[in-house]
Amino acid sequence: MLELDALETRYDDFTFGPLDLTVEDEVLAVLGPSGSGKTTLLSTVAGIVSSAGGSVRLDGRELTGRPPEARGTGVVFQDGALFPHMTARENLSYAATDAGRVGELANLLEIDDVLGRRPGALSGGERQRVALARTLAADPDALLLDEPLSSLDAPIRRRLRLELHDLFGSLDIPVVCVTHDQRTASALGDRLAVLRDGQLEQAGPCSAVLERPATPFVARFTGSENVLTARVLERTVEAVLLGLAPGRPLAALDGTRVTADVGETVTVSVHPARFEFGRETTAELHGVAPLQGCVQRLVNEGDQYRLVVETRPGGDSSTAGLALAVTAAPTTVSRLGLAAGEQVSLSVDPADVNVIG
Amino acid sequence: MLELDALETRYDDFTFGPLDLTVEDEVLAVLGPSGSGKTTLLSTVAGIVSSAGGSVRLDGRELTGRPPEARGTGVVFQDGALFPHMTARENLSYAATDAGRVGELANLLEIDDVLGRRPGALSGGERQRVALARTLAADPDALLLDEPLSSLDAPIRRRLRLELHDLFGSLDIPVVCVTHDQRTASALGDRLAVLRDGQLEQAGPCSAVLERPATPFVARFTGSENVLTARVLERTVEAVLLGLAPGRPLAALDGTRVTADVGETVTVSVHPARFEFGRETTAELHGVAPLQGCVQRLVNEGDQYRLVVETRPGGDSSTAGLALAVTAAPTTVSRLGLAAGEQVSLSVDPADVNVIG
Amino acid sequence: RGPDWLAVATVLGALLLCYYLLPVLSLVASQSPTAVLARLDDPAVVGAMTTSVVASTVSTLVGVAFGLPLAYWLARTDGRVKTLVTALVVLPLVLPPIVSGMVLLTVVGPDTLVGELASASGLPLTRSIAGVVLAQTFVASPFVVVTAKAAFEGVDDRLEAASRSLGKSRATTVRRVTLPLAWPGILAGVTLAFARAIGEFGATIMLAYYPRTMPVQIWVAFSTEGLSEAFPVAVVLLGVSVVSLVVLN
Amino acid sequence: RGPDWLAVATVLGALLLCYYLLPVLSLVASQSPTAVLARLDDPAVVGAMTTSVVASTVSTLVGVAFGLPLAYWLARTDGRVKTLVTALVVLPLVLPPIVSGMVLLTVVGPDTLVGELASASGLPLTRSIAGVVLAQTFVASPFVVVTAKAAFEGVDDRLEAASRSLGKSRATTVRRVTLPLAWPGILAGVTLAFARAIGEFGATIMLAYYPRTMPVQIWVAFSTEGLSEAFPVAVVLLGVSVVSLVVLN
Repeated sequence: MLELDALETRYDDFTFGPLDLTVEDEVLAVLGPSGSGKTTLLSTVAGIVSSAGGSVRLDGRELTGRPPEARGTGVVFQDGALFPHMTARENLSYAATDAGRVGELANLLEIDDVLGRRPGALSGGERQRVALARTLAADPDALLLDEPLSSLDAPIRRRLRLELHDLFGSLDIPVVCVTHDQRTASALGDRLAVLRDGQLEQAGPCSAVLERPATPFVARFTGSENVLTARVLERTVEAVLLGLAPGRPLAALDGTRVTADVGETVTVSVHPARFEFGRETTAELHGVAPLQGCVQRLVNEGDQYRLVVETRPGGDSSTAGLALAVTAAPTTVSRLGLAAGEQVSLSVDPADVNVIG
Repeated sequence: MLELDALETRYDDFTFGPLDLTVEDEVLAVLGPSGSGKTTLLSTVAGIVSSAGGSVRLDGRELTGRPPEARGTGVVFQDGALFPHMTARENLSYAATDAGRVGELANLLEIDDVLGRRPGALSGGERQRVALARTLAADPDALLLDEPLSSLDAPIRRRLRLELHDLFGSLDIPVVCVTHDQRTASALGDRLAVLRDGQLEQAGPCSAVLERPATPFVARFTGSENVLTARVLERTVEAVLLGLAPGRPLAALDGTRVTADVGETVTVSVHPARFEFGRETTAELHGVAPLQGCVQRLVNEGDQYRLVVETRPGGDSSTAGLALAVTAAPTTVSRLGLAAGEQVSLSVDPADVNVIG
Repeated sequence: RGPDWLAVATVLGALLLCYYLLPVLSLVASQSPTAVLARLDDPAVVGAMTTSVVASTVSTLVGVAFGLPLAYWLARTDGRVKTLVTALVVLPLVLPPIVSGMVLLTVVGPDTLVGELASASGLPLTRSIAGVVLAQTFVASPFVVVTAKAAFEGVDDRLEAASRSLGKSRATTVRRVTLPLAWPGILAGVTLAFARAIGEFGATIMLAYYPRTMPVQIWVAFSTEGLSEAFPVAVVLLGVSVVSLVVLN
Repeated sequence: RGPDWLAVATVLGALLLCYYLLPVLSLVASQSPTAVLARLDDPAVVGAMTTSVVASTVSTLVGVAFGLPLAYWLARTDGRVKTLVTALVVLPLVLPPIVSGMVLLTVVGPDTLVGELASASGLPLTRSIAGVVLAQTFVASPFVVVTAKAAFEGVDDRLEAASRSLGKSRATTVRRVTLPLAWPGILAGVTLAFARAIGEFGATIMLAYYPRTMPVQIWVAFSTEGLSEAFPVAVVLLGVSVVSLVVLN
């Protein structure tokens, strides 16, 4: 178990933390934009930069103040940081506490064929595998990874993502994996922490953070692009009806999820992939009539279509339109024959409406 | 119109081309893995590296052999390549053929507020906007972009992708945009060219390349991960029935699309997003019974779920399983209650089966 | 566990630093300012000062004018030609100064073709300020070339490519992009070259014993009148070097 | 359009190259191998050769042993201390060699405390090979420090971080990661330092006129017997330097 307690690091123009975080023998994905302190977090835990305050404990051992070599924290650096004057095998042997593990790890990570090569002769994916094997060869008590997939081409990234998912599951140590890519974070992480400007913005189980972002920043950064101001239209003991304008309901939520009174507004977020499509239907779905809108743009992004749908919450053309970001699977687009300029009906499951507050 | 005619560039250990390509006043997205020669293509067209053979013509003018400054090819370099000793405004003024355009372009690209800053004080997104404005200030006859979005965080990338799409549409010059990201390529490109090891693997309208990849490499690189060997089960004048094993049909295609005879095999590809799901249904869809399979993995990637579905084409447990990569929208996963270990039925529209040959 | 290498290394490094520092402190401490100022009246000292400053300035300027183009070319070239030319530029740096003086004598000495032509036209190349400049340029200008080459190499060549694809010629690009960015490095090279020129002794004494530069004047005072007579001149030279270097930066 | 700057620059650079190349060609062409070989019997020349090679080797080794730790520390430090110490290291490089000799005399000269102690213990620091080594070390070792510092800075510090997070101590990391990667740069510095040491003239002549090094021997031959007598010794020195440098690399 890795415990960070009010951990803090200061640079000339940047303060990281104070940050509290506990990582069990699980994978914590740390997501944040560039400059949010992701690499600083890893460097501080590994002792590569010294902390300005707080403490780090690993399996109960106090690490604060110890040099990097006495911490047992294995780091996989961005782009590998392999020793360029050594072959892949020498890189592994250098790190190995037990020479017998070199072959075993080479097997596990499928790098047997490239062990004789220098890092300069390895592809990006091979470099990452060798770097990971090297770190594991030192038998670390915690594994820290800095953007392990960011420099890889898409097909290799997809494959390595699945492999890392399995590998991490088989390690019984805390794993912290830092990334700016939300897809990598959610694919690898058991839990997810979102950093912003050196501060922890939200942390929790992966699905909780993705489905219930606590701030507009987390919502936008994890892909829930539609951060909307909704109004409480009606309220009963069990349910509360939210709408984007009077008389235009968005969703009927469980009454416990919103405390605001009728007429007050709350901020909600909806992920673009969570809308259900219809063609000009007014039949109620999930208890309310669908939103009607016009497809302003329809961009093929290969594995999905990205739409901007303009709805007129006021119901007539005099009110300002509200642009919703919506994505649709290719099968949906072809089934409904969606195209720019056409009318669509959008429904959203109340469970997919996230109340920020 | 930009015309490349047998264009070739040689390095010590890399040969680019010979390559023929014509770009009208449209956006050509060039997609390829790292090392495939994408940047070499731009550098050769812009005259930054000299070609070993072939020719480049722009609007009929012969460019081959001319220095970069006499070509009229505006390049937006990866990460901007802004002059670090000049402010954003000075960068624009340096390039501007007409001083009046600086303000106009600053307005267009929404960088008015940062014009007084040096590149070091700009965010990644601002740097790209300034770099683009600087290139446009020189009033180029063709626009070449090298990975314009690759170093940006996801929310900014999504936004700039839509803005670039509109901006490129308003320019009446050839635009070549090089990227390793298939989503950026398909969102920006009118046409798409795929490079591999310095050679053109496939080129054509964006949707044609995405939906009808001509080689297994293009299929995998553009996301059609399922490259399968299918067998011709039956054949009539109008239709041909493809299957993964005797008696297990995959899809009934128009007879003109496959020339192979009954019993012969063809290579086909199916994009993971193109499967339609059912729960243990045997009802025919698109004319054939769905494939039955078991969900081996189910990974939440945030905006979609990634599944590995193992089908047993032989129908009994003695035959080897075939792992299909499948993606599903979150709404589909929750509607069907998909989970690892459960049985699903997969159907595919014959139009979504791509015959490679 | 072996010896504590970190401690050993620290002691070694600190000792070297002291070795650099002590003599300078000692020199400054041992000289009374009045004795130094008194020697500023001596016409021999004033003449040597003038010769040194003028010749060093000229040879540094020559090094910049001729050396920057060479440095830029080296920074933008590759392959065997680059290796050969770089070796040639480094040659005067590794050549013993006294040997440099002698090889220059074989080209511009009084008995050579060049030397005779120059003398006949009234501009003798030895025992003249021209000789001092020739000696200093040979020995000091490679510092400009080597340092400016590194500075030019440090300028991302994508910036030059960007400038040219914006329609600017190579000359404009160098003037407005490359030179401003390489400037700090070039200045360091100029500083080194000036310091080397004003301190030049071995080559100068071979090529131009007269007019005396300050290093030659120090040697003459030392060998004819002893250490105490040479000291004030040395402090003056030190002062002139430091002031010039501060002005340069 | 203005003048063709590209052509002007090319001419300037080429002229400077010729200025470096011509004297060397001239020297090699003007000397007959037999005259050079004949002087190899001269005991004065043999003695000077021995002194030069031994002293230069020792002072280069001293520079490496003491200079590498200092260079490493400088490469991994930041802020004002780094600036100050770097300035101190550069000082002997910009100090006129003759002034360097004088400042060393104020510390280790015969009339100083250090000098008297050393003489009393039978190891005089002036007019001895120890004096030559002291002079050469002061003047040449900064080349090791400056070049090795640049080489150490060129080693990505993430590689050191990686090594240490793999459980290796700082000493092991430096030995197995940093030094091997910085080696080419360090070797260049060692070469420069050796060349500077074997060619050292100004400081040596102040600190140790005897035992004569080759540059001093050349000066003596030149000033007492003229250019033609000094020439063969200069060629020998050139030969010794070139051979040593080739061996080093």
